[in-house]
Amino acid sequence: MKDCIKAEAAADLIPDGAVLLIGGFMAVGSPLRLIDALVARGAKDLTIVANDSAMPGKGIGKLVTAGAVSRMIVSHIGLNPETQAKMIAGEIDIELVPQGTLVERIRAGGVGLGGVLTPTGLGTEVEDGKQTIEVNGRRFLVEPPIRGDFALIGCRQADYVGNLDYSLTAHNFNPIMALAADMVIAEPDVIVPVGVIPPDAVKTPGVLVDRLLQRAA
Amino acid sequence: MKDCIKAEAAADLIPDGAVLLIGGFMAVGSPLRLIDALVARGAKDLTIVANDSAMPGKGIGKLVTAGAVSRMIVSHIGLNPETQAKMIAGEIDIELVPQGTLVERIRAGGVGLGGVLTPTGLGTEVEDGKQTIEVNGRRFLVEPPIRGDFALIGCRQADYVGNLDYSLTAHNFNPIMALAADMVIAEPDVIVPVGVIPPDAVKTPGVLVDRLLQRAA
Amino acid sequence: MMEAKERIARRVAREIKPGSLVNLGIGLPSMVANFVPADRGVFFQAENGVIGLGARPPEGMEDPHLTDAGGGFVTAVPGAASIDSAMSFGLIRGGHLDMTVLGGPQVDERGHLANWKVPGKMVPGMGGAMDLVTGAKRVVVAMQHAAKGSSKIVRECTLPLTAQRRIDLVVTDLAVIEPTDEGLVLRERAPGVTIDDVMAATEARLLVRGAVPEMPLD
Amino acid sequence: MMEAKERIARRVAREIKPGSLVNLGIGLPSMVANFVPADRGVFFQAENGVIGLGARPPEGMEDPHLTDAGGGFVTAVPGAASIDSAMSFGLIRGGHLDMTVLGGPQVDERGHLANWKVPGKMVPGMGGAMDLVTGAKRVVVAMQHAAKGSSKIVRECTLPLTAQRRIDLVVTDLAVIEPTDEGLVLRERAPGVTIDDVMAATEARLLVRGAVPEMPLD
Repeated sequence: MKDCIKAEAAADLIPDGAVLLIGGFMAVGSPLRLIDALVARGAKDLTIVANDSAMPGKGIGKLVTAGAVSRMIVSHIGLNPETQAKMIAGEIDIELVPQGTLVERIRAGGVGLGGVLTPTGLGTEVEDGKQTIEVNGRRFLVEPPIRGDFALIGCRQADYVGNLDYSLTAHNFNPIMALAADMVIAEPDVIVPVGVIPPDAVKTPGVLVDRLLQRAA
Repeated sequence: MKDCIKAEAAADLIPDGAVLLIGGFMAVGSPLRLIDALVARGAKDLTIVANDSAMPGKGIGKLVTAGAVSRMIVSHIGLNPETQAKMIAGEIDIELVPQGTLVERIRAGGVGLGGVLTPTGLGTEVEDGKQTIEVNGRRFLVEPPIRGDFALIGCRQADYVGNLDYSLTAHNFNPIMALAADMVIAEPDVIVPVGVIPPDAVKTPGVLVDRLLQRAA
Repeated sequence: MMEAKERIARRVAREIKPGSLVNLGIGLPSMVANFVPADRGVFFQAENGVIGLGARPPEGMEDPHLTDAGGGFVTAVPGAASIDSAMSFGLIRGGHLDMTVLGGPQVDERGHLANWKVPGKMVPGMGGAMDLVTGAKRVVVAMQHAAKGSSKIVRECTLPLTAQRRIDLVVTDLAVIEPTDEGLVLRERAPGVTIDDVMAATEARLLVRGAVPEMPLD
Repeated sequence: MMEAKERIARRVAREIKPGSLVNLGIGLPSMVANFVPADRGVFFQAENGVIGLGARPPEGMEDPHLTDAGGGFVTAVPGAASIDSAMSFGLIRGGHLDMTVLGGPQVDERGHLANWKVPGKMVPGMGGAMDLVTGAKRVVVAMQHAAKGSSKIVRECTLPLTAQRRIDLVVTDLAVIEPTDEGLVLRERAPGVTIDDVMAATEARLLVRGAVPEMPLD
C-alpha cells in the first residue's frame, strides 16, 4: 500500500532548487494539482524537465509566471511568450532539446543506459559542443541521460499499490518520467482498489511509484 | 485492413538465409504455427535473433532440431542441449548477449538509435573486441543495433488493422521486435473487429504490422 | 479562385499513399487531412500521443485527454492507438513514419529546411521538427512561396537548419519543387502561373528538367 | 537437522525488506520465496515478464501465458503487472530492483561472481545474470559452500566473470560471508558449525571482524 498525501504535503517534500521531471504535453496529462501546490508554497529556483512550458495560466506555465523556475530542459516554448521573454531577459536558463532526443535521454536515465546515440541534431546548432561517435560507419550525437530528483506524474487511475494507467494523449512523457527520478509522485484522476487495473493494463508498475496524491477534496 | 495469410504462405515469404527476430521466452509467446510452417517448408541457413532456443520439440527448438539455423543471437541456450551440441560441433554460430543488452539492441534497431551504451558486460568476456566510450566520466560498452529481415510475433489479439495486444508473460520480446524488422508477421490467438482492442490497450500499433496469420483451421 | 492555403493542402494530399502513416505539423500542414478521403486507410499521427487522429469533436463532447500537438481538441478514428512519447518518437526516428508535412520559413538549394528558430526574434524550440526531418521516410514542406514580399525558397538558409537531411518535396501556392543532387527542380506550377512567374518569385535557382505541368488539384 | 538448501533459503529470506522488489534466480534461489511472509508487501519479479510472481497454480488451472523464467507455471498476486522485456530489464538495469538472489559456481575474494559459463563443459549463456549483477541495488549469492568436495568460495575466480561489480552477500549452508574492501568477512556460521569448520571448508581467505554468531533461521 502506497502513502497517499495531500498536494500541500507533496509540495513540502520538494525543496527549492530541486530538479523536477513533469509529465504533460501542453498541460494535457500534467499533474495540475501538484503544480498549483508548488506555486502556492512559493517554490523557487526549480529546474523543470518537460516537453514544453504550456501557456500562461496553464500547467507548467503557472510555475513560469510565478517565478519558480530558474532552468528548463524542454523541446518547445513557442506557445508561452512569458517563457521566451524570461529566457531573453536571462531569468530562466533554457536548454532546447529535440523532443525525441529528450524522451530518450530521460528513458536512458531511467533504465541505466550511458547515453543516447542519435542522428537527430547532427549538422545543426544542437551538435555544438557535443560528443559524437561513429558506429558501423555512421556518425551519431552522444546525448547524456537525464534524471530528476522528483518525477511528477499525471495519470488516469492508480491502485492501492501504485500501479498506474493513462488515457489517450495524456500518456506522453509520464510513463517514461516515472522511471527516471529518485522520488516519483503520481497524481491520479481516481484511486481504485487492487485488481481494478488488470496486470495487462498496468503501464507504470507500482514498484516505481513512491507517493500518490489524495483525491481532490 | 491487413493482409491475412496462411502459415504456409508466410513461410514461403521468408527465404532461406533470412534474419528472423522471433518473439517468445522458453517458447511462451512464440509464434508457434509460423515456426512449424518454417520447419515444414524445410527452411535453411536462417539467422535467429531471440531470447533463447527453448528446448528440443518446443518453439524455436524445433528449428534447431530441423537444421534450419546457421546463426543465433541469443541470451540463453542452457535448456536446449541440442543447441549447445550444434554450437560445439560448429554447425551453429552463436553470439551470446546479455538479455537486457539484447532487448535494447533490438529496440535501438527499431527506433533509429545508433547503438546502446551499457555497463553490462564491462570487465567480462562480453567486452572482448567491443568499442567503449566514456560519458560523464563513466565507461560504457557500445553495443550495435540489431534489425531483422522479418519479425515473427506471437500475440493474444489482433484487430483488422493490425493493432496487437499481449497476455501476461507472453509479452517478453514481442512488442520490441515488432519495431525492428523490414516485414512484421503477427500470429494472434484471435483476430477481432476494429474497436475490440481500445486505443489505450493497443501495445503494438497496426502501422507496424505487415501481415496477420489466419486463424488456426 | 481557390485560396492559396487550400491549394497547397489539396496538392500535398495527393502525395499521401493509401494505408500510410502520416504526421502533419501544426498550422497549414494540418489542413492537409481535410483533403484525404477516409477510405484510403491513412493513419494520421499526432506526435503527442495518438495514431489515428480524427477531426474536431462535436461541441460539448471534447475529451481533455485527447488533443493534437497544438493542444486543440481532436477525435480518434476506429482502429486508433494511444502511444507514449517514447513510442511516438520511436516511430518517427525508427523510419516507421511514411511521410511528414511541415511548414518552414526557409528551404534552400541543397534542400535544407530551417523552421525552428529566428535568432533574436523568435525561439520557439524545435519540438519534434528535428526528429521528423531526420527520421521520416518522406519530408514534404508545405508553405507560402513568399512572406512579406521575399522568397522563402533561398540560395542558402540564413536561419539555423532543422537537419542536414535533404527534404523530398516543397509545395507552395505557386509551384511544386523537388530538391535533387543537381539542385531544386521545378516540377509543377500553379494554375495560371508561368515558369517565368515562378522564377521571378524565387530567390533560389530553379532547374527545369522536362515538362512543367499545372498542379493537379482534384 | 534442516536440509542445507532450506537453511540457505530461510537465511536469504531474512535479507528481504518489506515492500521491496526482488528477483530470484532459477533453482535454489527460487526457494527463497517460500519463506517470505505474504504480508510483507514484497513483489517478486520474473524477468520474463511479471511483477508479482505467485506460487504454482492449482492443478488444471495453469495458464500457458503465465510462467517463470524457467518456463514453469506460476500465478500472479493481486496488484501484479505484466511487463515486456524492455521494461523488465529497464527495471533491472535502471536500479529499480532492490535485490537479486543468484546461484553460482564461484565467488572469489574480491566478491566477483562467476555463474554463466564453464568453458569446455557447459555454455548456457548469461541470460539475465550479467544485467542483474550489474544493475540490482543488492546482489545476494545463495549456494552450497562446496561442490564435489571443493570450495566454491575461491581465491580468484577461474571461470569467466559475470560482472566486475562486487556482490553484497554470500549465503551458504555453512556461513554468511560479506565481501568488503579488505576481503571476505565471515559474518555468521550455521548452527553447530565452528569458525574453524568454515575456514577449513573454504579455499578463500576469510576475515573475522568481531563476533560470528549463528545464523538466525526463523
